[in-house]
Amino acid sequence: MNAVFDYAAWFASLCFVLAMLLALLRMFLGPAAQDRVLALDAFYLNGMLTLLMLGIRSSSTVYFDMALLIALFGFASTIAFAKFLLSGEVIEP
Amino acid sequence: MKPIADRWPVALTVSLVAMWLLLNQTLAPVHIVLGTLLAIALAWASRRLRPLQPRLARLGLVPVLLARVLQDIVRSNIAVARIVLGLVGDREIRSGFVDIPLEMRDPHALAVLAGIVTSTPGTVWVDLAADGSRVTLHVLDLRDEQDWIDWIKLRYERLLMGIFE
Amino acid sequence: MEAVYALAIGVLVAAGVWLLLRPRTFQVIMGLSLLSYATNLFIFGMGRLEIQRPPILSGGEATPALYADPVPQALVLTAIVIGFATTALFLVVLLALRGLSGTDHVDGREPEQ
Amino acid sequence: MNGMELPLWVTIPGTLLLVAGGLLTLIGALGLVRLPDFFMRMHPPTMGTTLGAGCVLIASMLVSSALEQHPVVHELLITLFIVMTAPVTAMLLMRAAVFRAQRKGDDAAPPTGAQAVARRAQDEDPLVGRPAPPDEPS
Amino acid sequence: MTALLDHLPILPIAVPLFAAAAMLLVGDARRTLRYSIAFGSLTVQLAVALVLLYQTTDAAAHIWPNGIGVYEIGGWPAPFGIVLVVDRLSSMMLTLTATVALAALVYSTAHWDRPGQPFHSLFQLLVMGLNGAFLTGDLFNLFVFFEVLLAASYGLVLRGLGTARVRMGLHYIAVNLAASFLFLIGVALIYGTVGTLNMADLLGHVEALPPDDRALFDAGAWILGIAFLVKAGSWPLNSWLPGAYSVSIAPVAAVFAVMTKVGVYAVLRLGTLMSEDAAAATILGEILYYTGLVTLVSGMIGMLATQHLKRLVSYSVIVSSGLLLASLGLGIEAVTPPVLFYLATSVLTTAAFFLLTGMTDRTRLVMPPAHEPDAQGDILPVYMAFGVTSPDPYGTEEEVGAAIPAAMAFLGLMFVCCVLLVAGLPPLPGFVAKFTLLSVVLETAPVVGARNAGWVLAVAVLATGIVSVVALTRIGMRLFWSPAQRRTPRLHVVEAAPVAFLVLVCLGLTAASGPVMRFFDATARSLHDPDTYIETVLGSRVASRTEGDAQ
Amino acid sequence: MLLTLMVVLPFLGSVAAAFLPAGARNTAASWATSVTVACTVLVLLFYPEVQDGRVASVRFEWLPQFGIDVYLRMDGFAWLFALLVSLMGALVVLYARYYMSAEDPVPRFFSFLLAFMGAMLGIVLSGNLIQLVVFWELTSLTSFMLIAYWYHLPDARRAARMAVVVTVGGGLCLLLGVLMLGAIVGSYDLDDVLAAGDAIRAHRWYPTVLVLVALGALTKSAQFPFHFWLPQAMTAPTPVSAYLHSATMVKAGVFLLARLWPALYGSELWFWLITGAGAASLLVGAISATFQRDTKGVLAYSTISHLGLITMLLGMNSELALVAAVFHMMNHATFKASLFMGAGIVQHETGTRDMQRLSGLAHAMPLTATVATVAAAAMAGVPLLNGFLSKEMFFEESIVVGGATGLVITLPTIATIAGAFSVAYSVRFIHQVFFGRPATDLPKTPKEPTRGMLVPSALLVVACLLIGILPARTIGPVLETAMLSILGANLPEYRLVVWQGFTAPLLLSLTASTLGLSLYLLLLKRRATMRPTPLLSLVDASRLFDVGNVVVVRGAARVAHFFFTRRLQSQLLAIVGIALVAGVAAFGGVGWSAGDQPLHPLDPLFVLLWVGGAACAIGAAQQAKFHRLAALIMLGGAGLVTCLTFAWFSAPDLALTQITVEVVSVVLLLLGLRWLPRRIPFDDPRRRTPRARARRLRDVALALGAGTGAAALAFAVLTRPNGAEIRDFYVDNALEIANGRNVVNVILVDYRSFDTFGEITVVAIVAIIVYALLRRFRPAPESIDVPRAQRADPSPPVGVLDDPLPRGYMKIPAVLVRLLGPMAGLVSVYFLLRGHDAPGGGFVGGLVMATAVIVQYMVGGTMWVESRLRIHPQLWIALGLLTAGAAGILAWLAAKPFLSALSVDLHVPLLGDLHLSSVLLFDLGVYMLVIGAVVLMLVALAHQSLRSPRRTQFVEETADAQAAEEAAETSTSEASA
Ligand code: NA
Ligand code: NA
Repeated sequence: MNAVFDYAAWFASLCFVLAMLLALLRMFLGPAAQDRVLALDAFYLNGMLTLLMLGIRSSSTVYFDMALLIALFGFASTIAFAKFLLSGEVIEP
Repeated sequence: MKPIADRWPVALTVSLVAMWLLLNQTLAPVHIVLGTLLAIALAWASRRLRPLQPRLARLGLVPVLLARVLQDIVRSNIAVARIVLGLVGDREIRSGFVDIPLEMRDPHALAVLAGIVTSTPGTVWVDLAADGSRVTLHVLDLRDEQDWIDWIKLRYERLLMGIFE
Repeated sequence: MEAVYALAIGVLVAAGVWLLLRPRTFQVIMGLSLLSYATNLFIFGMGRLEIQRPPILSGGEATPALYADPVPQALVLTAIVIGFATTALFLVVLLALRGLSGTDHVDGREPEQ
Repeated sequence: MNGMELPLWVTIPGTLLLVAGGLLTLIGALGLVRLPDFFMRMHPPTMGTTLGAGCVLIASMLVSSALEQHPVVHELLITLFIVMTAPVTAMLLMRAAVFRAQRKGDDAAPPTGAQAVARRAQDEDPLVGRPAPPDEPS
Repeated sequence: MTALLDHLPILPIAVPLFAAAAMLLVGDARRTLRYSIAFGSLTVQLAVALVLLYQTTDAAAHIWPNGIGVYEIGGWPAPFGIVLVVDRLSSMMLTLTATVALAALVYSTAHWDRPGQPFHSLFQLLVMGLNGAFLTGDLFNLFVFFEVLLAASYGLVLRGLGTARVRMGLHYIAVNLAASFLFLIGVALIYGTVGTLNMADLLGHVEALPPDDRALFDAGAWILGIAFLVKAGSWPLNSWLPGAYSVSIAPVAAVFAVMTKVGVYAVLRLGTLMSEDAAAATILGEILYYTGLVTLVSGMIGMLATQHLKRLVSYSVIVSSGLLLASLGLGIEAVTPPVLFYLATSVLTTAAFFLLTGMTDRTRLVMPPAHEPDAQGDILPVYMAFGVTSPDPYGTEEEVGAAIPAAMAFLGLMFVCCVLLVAGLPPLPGFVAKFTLLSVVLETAPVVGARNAGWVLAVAVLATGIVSVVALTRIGMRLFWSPAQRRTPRLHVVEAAPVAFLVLVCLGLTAASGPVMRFFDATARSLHDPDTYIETVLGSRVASRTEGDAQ
Repeated sequence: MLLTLMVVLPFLGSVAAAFLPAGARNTAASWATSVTVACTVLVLLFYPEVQDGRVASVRFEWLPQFGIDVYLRMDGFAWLFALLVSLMGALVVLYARYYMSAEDPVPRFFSFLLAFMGAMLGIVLSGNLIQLVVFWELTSLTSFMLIAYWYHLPDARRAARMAVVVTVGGGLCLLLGVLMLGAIVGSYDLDDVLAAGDAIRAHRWYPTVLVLVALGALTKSAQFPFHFWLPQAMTAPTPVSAYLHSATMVKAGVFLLARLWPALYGSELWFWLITGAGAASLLVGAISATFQRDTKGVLAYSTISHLGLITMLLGMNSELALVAAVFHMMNHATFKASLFMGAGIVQHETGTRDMQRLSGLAHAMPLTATVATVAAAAMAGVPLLNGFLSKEMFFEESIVVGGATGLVITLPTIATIAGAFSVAYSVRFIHQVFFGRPATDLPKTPKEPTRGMLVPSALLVVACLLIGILPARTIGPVLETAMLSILGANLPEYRLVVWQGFTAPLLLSLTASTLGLSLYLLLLKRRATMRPTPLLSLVDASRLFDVGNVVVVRGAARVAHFFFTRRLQSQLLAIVGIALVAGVAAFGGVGWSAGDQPLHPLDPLFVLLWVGGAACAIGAAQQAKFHRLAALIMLGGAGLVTCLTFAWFSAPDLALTQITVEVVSVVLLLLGLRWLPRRIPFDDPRRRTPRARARRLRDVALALGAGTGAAALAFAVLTRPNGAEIRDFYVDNALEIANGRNVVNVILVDYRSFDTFGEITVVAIVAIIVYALLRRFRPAPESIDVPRAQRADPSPPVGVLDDPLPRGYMKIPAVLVRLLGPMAGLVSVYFLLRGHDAPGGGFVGGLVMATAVIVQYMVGGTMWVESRLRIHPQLWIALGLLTAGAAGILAWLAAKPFLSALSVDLHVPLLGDLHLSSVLLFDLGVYMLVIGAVVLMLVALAHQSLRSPRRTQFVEETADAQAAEEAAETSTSEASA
């Protein structure tokens, strides 16, 4: 059964990596800046999931912290970009 | 004398202690003490950034809310997946903005609502009117505006107004 | 894996060097950022690649060969931090140059040609 | 992996959750690429954020609990943070998109509600339309 | 007391660090306090450096038998922990640094350290970086201290702002960032091949490498060497130097005179510790020699070409670097003492000269700003939250010290002294340095004469003298003797005294050439005897390793 | 000891004179007189000690390793010259006291004059060649200061510079020559060198040494072709001309040749080189002197000529010629100094030196005329005057040596022609100045000078007479003492008598006199004496010098552009290119090869990951020019992939740090982008030129080369086994000794905590700089306004101070992010505390905390946040540094080295065991510092939007900036010439 689980884990990882690539495609295609930012956000999220999968696949808990950090602050760069697009600066007076 | 929740963010402090224990995956006394100290310190340090405290009236409704949200998330995930994969037959997908009038004013309740709307694939929170009287959503598969207004008002607004205020 | 890793470094270095040689300050700072990724990967690679062997001791007794080489990791940490700091500094200086010289050319003036 | 045999109560639901989570996320990413306009593209990645991530987190909890021999639930924190931060991202991106779309003329903006938002914005604005922020790549 | 003596080697790093941190806590207004801290810190450093210098001499053989002191930071022995190594070379560099820094610090109080800019903190941290670079016995730690001193120097170059400074500052930063990448890659390769970072530990491992691994190590060493050459101002990696040094304010440029020597120091230090292979040494020597020679020539050409005194002094820094590198490249061991003497002199000289330029710059007539500063540009950011009340970081102009009479005469005298120093003319020690160098080169010329390298170098050294005279008389005459467009500046004792002090130190060097040269002889012997260094630093480890090999 | 005093006294006098007030003319003169007289007396006292070839000496150890002591050595020859220098000094000082005008800063004059005298005595008394060169260069320098004494005159400045460049250059050649002599002989001591003449002549370096020494001597003695500086130097005050440029300094060259004569003479090269240069100078000087308008010009060229005569004699490889040379050195010094003084008197009293205007001065100043006439007669070689004697010896030697070297005709002819011209210019000098109709249009009415000016000149003339009439009684013994000290046993027989009978030399002398007189009369008749020198004026060496100077400077400026680029791109290109070459060169011997370590099996996921990563890197490179935001986004992508790679290969700490740094960097760059006005993509025609394309192609090639190189290096290492011993040590001891499970963290805070210490210092430094820079930051005018997007918004999203929440669209984000704040804080502490055992640590913790603060700014705006949250980032930085430092010093208490870990295990009831360690304190310092630094940088940038007018600036500041501006520009035009 472990083997099946391993395959499933590998498959999920593949899905996330492919999802990253798709996000990247959107990042390259644009066309608008917000598309790219959205793509980066998706890229980060999928990166986080890939990290979690590394943790699951290696039966290690050390990857949890990285995922936690991405979950906590992955949005910071996204909203910085969004604010830049929206009001021309990241931090208003 | 105001209730203590107005003077000290009790809920936040408790959640922080819980978070600390969760982070460290322990119930050791050292960590309970340390977590409490940290929680108090952080709540104190951030008190001026959070002048408004949520008033949690009926926490018993929270499980109901969670169940509804979970249900909606699963359902809309499937719906959006179908749309993305083109499994919707010949129907043309019409997306658009919906204005939803609101009675709820508590910012924390609104924040929770925003979380729910965002977490549900197919809907995105766009804007809240300056006076808080209505919220604009963007809906991926907009068939009938009234459905969405009902969805918010009946399924969540009332429940949230019960939990907060 | 090693080849992919080395190629990754190569691509980052190539892109970084290309940007480093560009005339616009923003290009240079991007180049420096890419080069710092590349350098960090390079230093890290000097400990060789180990999969699923983070240098975090589990049991009481430690067998060094079972863990990834921690030294390059420590060096990279220092390098990341210093790289971040210098990027910040370079950013502010390039902003100051833009403000003072009116151009974002690295030489503070547009090349005459 | 790691030579340790996971119990069935982990592997069976774990397998299902991982496959489901992976597929959902992948479909979400596909939507990001396939859907025709930005506003529509905002929606599918949420699949990965919510159910996709949820599945993986539950699977992770199962595996960790099995490994550590006691219930491990700290993955809940990740869920908490995602739920708290996703609305912020979405709101700001949407807002940015609406105004940028509006400034370009309404050709890219979606049919119905967008006008309402745009109208309201114009009512509030002394100036018609939003001028460009300093750096504005397309 | 004895306990503190044990910790002496760390003080040149710890003292400026604490001073800098303490000064960050002191507000802008409390200038005297900040100055006292800075002054106290440098005085202590000078004292410590002198004590360390003494401890490395044969007179103090009971303290460190080989003249080499090792301080194991964190209590971890080499090669595992980072060790500080005090030997004659490093203690000499420490002394030079402290001397120059003290002079520059006193000088800076005249009006260069106005509040609002963290001048004193950065200054202390720059000195800390220099001291650390001279003391550390670990390759990566050397990188860290390079970064410390460079980071501080970035801030100090930019001090005063203005378009020119920012432009040159940007170039300076960009070039050094690129060099830092090379440094990292070099160190990484070295670790990747020999598996150690301790300088003393390198040689043993290098010799054990198979040839193709050795090539990898060499690649690392070469790339590392390029990073050093950038710092040393070697052509063609030195285009940043004249710009960056000449836009820096005088006291900063003076300390930068030491900074350039860090690159030379690193070459000197690591040259003998990386390889005992004669063939490799020859190649290294030839590269150093030719690089140095071209650098020397480029510096001379720069000196001839420029009309600006500070720029000229910057080119003379390049000349001295070139001379040092070329001499080291000759591969004659006997040349090391004169080279060290030259190094010391040229540091003091250049520092004095840079300080002098700060005063001569003021002999020009200053035009008031031609136009009103534009309204937009003069809107400054406010930092209420940081406890800063005034938006203007420059306080009111406040004269420090008393003005000295006969300002022009003093400037003229000091200028002449500096010219003599730079040109290597008697009676100042530039001459001693040059003739001892040439003396050694010529004595060994029959031996190494096959390449004519010694001759070429001798001619080049003499050429620097005449070029300096040609270039400096031109500028000096315009500066002091052109009747129009000059004003007599108000000089303050705190500005004049440091220059005079450095010149006097130089005179002292001439007078004490004999003992000084004896010290450098010992330094050179110790440098060319890496085995003693290695044994002292690694201590019992060497013994245990050889035992292990035997098994 | 007295010998030392002899040299030191003038220098002490010089320093003392320098401190006299500018107006203290008499004091300075008296002081200088006493010093010079004292020196003279000292010299005289030494005569008994140098007789009969004895040598007085004193030696101080100086640089024994290089065989150099301070060694003063006085023999007869040195004594003679010392007497010349000090006595002449005394006379000139006396003269100068009256000559110098009251407006001149006289103390400075005497100060330099005394310093010169000291240096000259130093040359004369040096027993060590290096020491001789030291004093040699000192005379050049003091001469420079004296020539430029009236530095307001452009000619004086130019002349001074010319003189110093020529003589210092010569001095450097001499230094090299002397060094080679030292290398040949094995000693720089004069005694050893003089004794090693045969060895020197036999050495293969001999020709080089000879040329170098000759260059030194000939430049100093203004010999052809380096003679041009001397006439220019006549802009100096006349006492200087009399003293330096006739009596002493120019004699240093010939002194040196005589001094080293035993060591160097005797070869054909010596003859041709020295005699040749001397003969050329003799003729050129004599001819030119005849055609000068300037009185001092005549004297200057005649000096060149007479020094040429001496040089010729020195080159003749004959002992008698050497005697004649030394004799003539003395004679020339006496009459020429007297003549200079006379010329100075004339200038002083009439206000001009122009011989066309001067005439008939004998009426107004008969005494002066008499003295000058006698001196000129000595110069012309009239019998009963000293000049006659040495000239006769010269004629004789020219015949003898001419016969010996096959120049039977040539040498005597040269001597005769020169003699003729010498007579001509001497006669002309006296005739045109003192005789004829008294001039009427002179600037001043001529009268006899004060006695003080005339006496020195007259005394010298008396000496001329005494020597001329009674040579054997006066100069005889002294000369013999001197010659004995040079030649020793080789001293030839010679007689100093006025009448030697009708000899060939006398014949030549008569011929020369006749020719000279006829020549002068001819020239006078044709009014040709005021014309430029025939032929010789066509080649104006001083003009050539000027032209050469300009050419050198201009050329240097042009070449400097090749050596030093002003473009950053070229510099970076050089660095990258050289690094690439170095990297490749290292494999020159053995070639590159991969190792044989087994590879990890390829994971397709990793490949896919890096397909994305590479795309991001390339995309960022491509977009960075015009689409900065896109480039930044792609950079973020590449960063995340890098972070995942760290995670993939077992480096969780790196991944954690990378991800937090990534977030902060993006925010930072975006904050900066606000102030970088947008670049509008346009089709720049410059980009399409072939040159631009070639440049891009080159950069692409270099980039690919660098990339390939880096990849190859990395691959080569990755495929080799890791034999690092220190890794084993680190892992082995982590748990037991260092009490940590996370070895990376143990390295960072314990094993190699010193690196971390330096690293946080760098962060602190950068933060301080960024803050300081931003306080004075002037943004680009285009971006100074509030972004238009905000201006258009009537309800600002943030920034209403009294509102608990923003009113606009930031309301709900603010609620969420502010709730997130304390949670993030908790996470940051979590990472801080667990670092030692699991991924994390102070740095990551600090970054998390800083990010938590920054996101508050993002949703709340600067004003709102700061009205409620006082952060003092500098305080955090300082405390962080101090805490980390304190953690280091703590170890001293336990008598352990800096940064040693100290730990305490506490048992607290209820809580259990607590492990407290200084390592945690250190990490706490890191934590605080990182918070402070990152917040400081980001918030300082954010504050740029919040601006207020500043106060006016200061002139000093402008001056300073102006200085920097000038320093940055190299003007290529040459101002001098
Ligand atoms: Na949603
Ligand atoms: Na020098």
